[in-house]
Amino acid sequence: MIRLDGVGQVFDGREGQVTALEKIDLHVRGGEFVTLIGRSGCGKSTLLRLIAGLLPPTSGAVQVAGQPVTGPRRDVSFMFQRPALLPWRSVLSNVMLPVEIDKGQGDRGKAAYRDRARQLLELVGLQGFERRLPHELSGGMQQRVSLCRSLIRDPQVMLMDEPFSALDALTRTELSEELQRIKMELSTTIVFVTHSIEEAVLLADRVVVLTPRPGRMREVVDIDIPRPRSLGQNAHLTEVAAISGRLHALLAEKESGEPGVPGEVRPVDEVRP
Amino acid sequence: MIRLDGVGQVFDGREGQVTALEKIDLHVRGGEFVTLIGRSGCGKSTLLRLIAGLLPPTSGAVQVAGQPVTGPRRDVSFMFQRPALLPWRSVLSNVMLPVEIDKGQGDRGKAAYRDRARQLLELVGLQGFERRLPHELSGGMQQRVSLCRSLIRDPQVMLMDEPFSALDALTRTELSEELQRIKMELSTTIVFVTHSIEEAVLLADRVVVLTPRPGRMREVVDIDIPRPRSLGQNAHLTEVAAISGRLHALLAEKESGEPGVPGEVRPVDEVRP
Amino acid sequence: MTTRRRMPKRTWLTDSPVAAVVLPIIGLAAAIGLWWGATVAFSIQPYLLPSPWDVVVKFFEQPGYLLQETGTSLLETIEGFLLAIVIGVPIALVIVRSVILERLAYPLLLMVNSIPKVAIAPLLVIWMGFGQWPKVVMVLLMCFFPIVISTAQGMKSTPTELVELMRSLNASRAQEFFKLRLRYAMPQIFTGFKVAISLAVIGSVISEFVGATKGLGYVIQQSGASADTTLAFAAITLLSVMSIVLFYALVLLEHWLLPWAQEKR
Amino acid sequence: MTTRRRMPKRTWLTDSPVAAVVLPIIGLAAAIGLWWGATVAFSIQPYLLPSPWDVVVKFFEQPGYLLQETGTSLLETIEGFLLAIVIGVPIALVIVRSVILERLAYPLLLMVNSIPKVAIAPLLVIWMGFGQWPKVVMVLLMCFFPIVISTAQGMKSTPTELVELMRSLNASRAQEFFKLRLRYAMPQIFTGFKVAISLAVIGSVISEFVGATKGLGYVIQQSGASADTTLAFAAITLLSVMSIVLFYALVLLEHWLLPWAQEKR
Amino acid sequence: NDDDSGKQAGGDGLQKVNYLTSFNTFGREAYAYVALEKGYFKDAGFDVKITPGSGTVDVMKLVAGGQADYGIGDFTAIAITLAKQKLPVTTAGMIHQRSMAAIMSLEGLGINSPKDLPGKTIGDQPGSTNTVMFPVYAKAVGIDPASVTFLPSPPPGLPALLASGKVQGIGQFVVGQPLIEKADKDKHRKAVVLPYGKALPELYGNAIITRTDMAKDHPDQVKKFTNALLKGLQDTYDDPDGAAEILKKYVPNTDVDVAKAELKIMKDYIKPTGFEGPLGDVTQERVQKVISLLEESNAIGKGAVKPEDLVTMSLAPKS
Ligand SMILES: Nc1ncnc2c1ncn2[C@@H]1O[C@H](COP(=O)(O)OP(=O)(O)OP(=O)(O)O)[C@@H](O)[C@H]1O
Ligand SMILES: Nc1ncnc2c1ncn2[C@@H]1O[C@H](COP(=O)(O)OP(=O)(O)OP(=O)(O)O)[C@@H](O)[C@H]1O
Ligand SMILES: [Mg+2]
Ligand SMILES: [Mg+2]
Repeated sequence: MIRLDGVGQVFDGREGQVTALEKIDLHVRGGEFVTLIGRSGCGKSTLLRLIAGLLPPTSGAVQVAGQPVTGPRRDVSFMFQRPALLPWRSVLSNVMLPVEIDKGQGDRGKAAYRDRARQLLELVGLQGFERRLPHELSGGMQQRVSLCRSLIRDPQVMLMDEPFSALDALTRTELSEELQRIKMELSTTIVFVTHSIEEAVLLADRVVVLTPRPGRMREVVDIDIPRPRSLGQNAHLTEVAAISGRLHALLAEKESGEPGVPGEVRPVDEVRP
Repeated sequence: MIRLDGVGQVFDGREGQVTALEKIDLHVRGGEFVTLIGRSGCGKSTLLRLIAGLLPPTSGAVQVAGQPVTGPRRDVSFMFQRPALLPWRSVLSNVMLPVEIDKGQGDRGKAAYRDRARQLLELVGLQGFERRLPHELSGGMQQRVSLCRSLIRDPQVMLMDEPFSALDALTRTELSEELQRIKMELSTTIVFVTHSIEEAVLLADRVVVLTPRPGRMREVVDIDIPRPRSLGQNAHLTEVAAISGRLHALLAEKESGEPGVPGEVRPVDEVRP
Repeated sequence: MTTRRRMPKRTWLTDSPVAAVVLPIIGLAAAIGLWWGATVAFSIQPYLLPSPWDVVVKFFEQPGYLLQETGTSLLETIEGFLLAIVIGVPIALVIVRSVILERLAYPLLLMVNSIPKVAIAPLLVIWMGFGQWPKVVMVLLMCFFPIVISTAQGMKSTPTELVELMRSLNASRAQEFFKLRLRYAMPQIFTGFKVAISLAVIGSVISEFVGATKGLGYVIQQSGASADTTLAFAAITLLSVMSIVLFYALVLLEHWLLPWAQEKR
Repeated sequence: MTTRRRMPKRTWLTDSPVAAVVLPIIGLAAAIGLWWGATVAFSIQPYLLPSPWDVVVKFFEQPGYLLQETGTSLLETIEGFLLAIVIGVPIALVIVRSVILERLAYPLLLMVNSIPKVAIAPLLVIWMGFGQWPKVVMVLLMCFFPIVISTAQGMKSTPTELVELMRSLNASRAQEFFKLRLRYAMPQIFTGFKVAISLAVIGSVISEFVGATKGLGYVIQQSGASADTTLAFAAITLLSVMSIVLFYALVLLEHWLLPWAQEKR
Repeated sequence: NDDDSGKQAGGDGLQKVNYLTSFNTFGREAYAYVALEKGYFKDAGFDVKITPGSGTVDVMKLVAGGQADYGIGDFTAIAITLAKQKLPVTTAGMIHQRSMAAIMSLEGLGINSPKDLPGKTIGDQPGSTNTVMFPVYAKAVGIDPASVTFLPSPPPGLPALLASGKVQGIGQFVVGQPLIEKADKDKHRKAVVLPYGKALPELYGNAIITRTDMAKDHPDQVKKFTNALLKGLQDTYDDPDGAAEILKKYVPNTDVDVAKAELKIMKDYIKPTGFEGPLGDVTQERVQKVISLLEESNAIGKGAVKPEDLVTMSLAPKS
């Protein structure tokens, strides 16, 4: 579904060039769930923007559904790292924005979409907030609105940039379950950026680890745990722990390739009851 | 150091009033590290803004250092949920902003502060980015700049709203250790909002759990694990696990107080595996 | 340790809708007081600057006539202003859409804008006759530029993140403009309107200096014929009132259309 | 499935600094061509609208004289414009700082702004004599309003999150204004400047209609009386050039001062 | 629309005609309104719309451009303009047999006779007849033209400039006297008038302008119109007070007293003492004399115009 061949991205900054990405070769199959992890600033968001057709790569080629990417496509949805809500639109009409823009091409009527929007808002716990304006919402609430917006059109491909970063543990769990359900029902192809290794493992068919400056692909880890997965209460606790450990090690590794020594300082985030 | 008595906050929205906080009684001692946890939208950010003097409470009284809060104070620093960087300032001069504003009152010379700023930027892994503009940074990098800015003046009281939400696990660990070090060296009073229960437990002397709509204090949990703490490799693994479990349960509980019955039809917002 | 009172002060004067009407009126009264004071203090002669009282008396000598002339000017002003919007906003769209077109078009716009309108008023009459048209066109010429430039500037300053959002939704250029940029630019567009409306009023006056038989500009011109400075000032006062009323009409409209863009201080 | 080419197109025409100079010149040339074409196509007689060629010939009959007059007008324009900034920006600060003062002051500003300047030009001369002052004041009156209103609007639209940041740092009001709001408003202030500069030029012309013995306004006034339409157009052309040059000077200044606010399309 | 505006017929069979006053609606323009009020235009078959003009040159351009069919302008200014630009306009008759141009001052400002002028500052619209003819006038009264400073200002500001003493004199038509005195209503100073016509009796005052092609193709119409207008002028001459009242009827803001005074002063310029010809008269010799005077003062180049460029003699009213 998504294919990157030797993709690189160099930014021209005021203070000289930054190589954000280098030699990225990645093939994401249709219906696959790939998570991207890597240190902050290693180029994850940039990679998503390349796939979305928001940025032309400075080298290499990007293909989606067999076609070279020359601009955004209507079957690809992008959830940005920041909520990016239109300040003059209510919550509901922010969620409806993709439908409005795509009018005429939608397969259902507008009313059906409106019902779907309400349903999504309820799912993320925002019932009763439909008519509020974005500035009346908390940070996490805004992120949830943005999530609903990216789900409204049941896209073929979803690119999600840290979609759950501002959410509490409970909401996060619920929403990742919902996301898995969507993926399985509609066989959506998903590329998902996260800083939580658990989340990466819980959700992914494959985890891609990027190294920073310049962003290169360190390793691709397959996750073979059967779905639906629900961390902390399934039978694969040890497998998950093993993979998590390995990912940690990969992230902590120096770029040269020697592994970080386990037992060393480890991320807070990673130990869960 | 910080004292809230019967504090409540009601917002006048377009669609009627929202009670964001109700009957908050909290006393934070000098040098104490308090973490605030709660579902998204329960009023954590609002609570910090009340303490910072950015918002007058609609009821109750807020005191800092024995004085009623009537506006922002120079000995209190606030790190916002969003990076809030000035787009025309380089990374370094964004970090130096508090020093510039406080000129004449600083205890060290400007050059000393500049060294300190560089040191902080290096600490958060932003060496070499001093002269870039905010829009040339990734989301996590911006958050780190904002963190440096809140640390530059060695404030007496630090209010931090999800400071590590956009950071990867490794950076997060490093920075939480640095934060503990600062707290212990300068006996800074810290109120810290997070969605990561581990982070809350690792860092806090006390964890305050808020319930949503209206935001009330559900419970205050003391954490008696000796410092420095570094999760995953200290002797208190079981204690941490126990406390984390308890906090999870508290978050999942219904407002009435009875623990959530699993399996029942419950608002999405409330259920947790 | 400094602690300053800095929470938003909200009082009757800042919040009440009555104050929102009463305060400007007080301001206006103070301004008129100043004017009066000046005429008295410096004993300025009425042929230079008549006192407000003289002007009021003059107005009530023939209120119907003056109001009718005001109506004429008002109509021209509004027609020209609307025309300026209808022409200016699309020009701004084009300018924002293409750097190349922008660079080609700006010098032309600047040229048209920088011509002293008083100097070309007779030309307009020669080309368009004595009817409404030269007046409306003059108003248009006077006020289209602030509209173009603030619309363009406002649309250009739309945050990248929102533009990328629209693009990621595969929005057409038209949608990007109408659903995002134009909406986002609205506060700045209104700034342009507010500057333009005063210019529009002045445009109508200038146009009435040449080849007109009605309108406040004609009255001013005419008052010269009878050395009636007071009449001229009565007309000027009516013009001011017209300007102020139109300005506040725009403020109200903005308030009503853009509740999300209320000011933060 | 639609896939439209929508990545930023970058070509020589959009990126090269040469194109940034060449394109406006082409635009200008096209405009002049249009003017020429019109005079030829409709065989417009030179007493109505002389052809560009006539104007150029006229200019070279006495280039020294015309350039000297241009210099006079330019000086007045720049002095008045700077004065308008010096006066307008603080007024905007006051307006943004206090709702109450804003409400009191706006009607006064509007009143001053809405007075047709042509009508009060003689008054200024009577009050201030025949020197530079009435000219500078006229320029000031002409152009302060766009500066005030766009500065105020720009400062008011500073994002709440940044204002809260400054407050949380316990910044004084002055610091909030100078370190944040004024900086944030800069792009909008420049929009105001760009509108104001053309008005300033026109202000200098109008002021030179009365009691002046030099300046392009005087040349126009004089040529009008002797039906020397071509000379008038030579002066008007020089005014346009002056306006355009001043406008692009502002654009350059903005580019240089505000690299962080480069436009996004 | 080139030339058929004169042929356009209204619903009542009248031809629609646009007429421009020379400047504004001063009392001195009353005769057109008299002709309108008394139906002289209608009798001649015209439906006339009177629009205030904004100066001789503007009037000439509007007539040349076809927006107006007839207009009034100062003959000297017409001559100078036509010498510079070949506008397709011509003169069909005179309103004033003597130039009304003058320097006007107020008593106490130090100007009582032409001899006082040297060293003084005079406010005037640049290029007006008063300014342009000043060297000729100065020569006629025996002073050095260079000793007087002219300060430009548009006409509406002139009375205030004079009253405030910023200038000691202004260029003004003699009929402006009541207006100047009225503008000085606080100090009640008398106006001092130095008419050019005294020293230069050859100069005409205002003239009736029309388009050249109209004069050529429809001379009868032009004559009819001129006669109707001159009838109004005759009535105005006979009854200045009544004319002022009629003006007031059409232009409500008219100061009737000023208008009456203006019109009384104007009588002497419509028919100066000793003038024998018919109303509106114009003669080849006088036109030639005007041209030579202008050439003498360098206001126009030698041989730049001939009398026939300025006036269509065949249209001139005959007694
Ligand atoms: N300006 C405002 N106007 C109206 N309602 C507001 C405003 N600011 C906050 N609220 C409401 O107050 C409640 C608490 O908001 P707050 O930002 O404090 O939540 P939070 O706990 O920080 O959430 P999150 O974890 O998502 O950041 C929310 O329901 C929000 O809708
Ligand atoms: N517009 C730009 N101009 C210059 N440099 C840029 C620009 N955008 C991104 N970069 C640089 O590219 C690199 C990768 O940025 P990117 O946003 O892709 O990181 P990320 O992996 O998403 O980080 P985070 O986890 O913090 O969001 C960073 O070093 C950043 O400084
Ligand atoms: Mg990112
Ligand atoms: Mg929050």
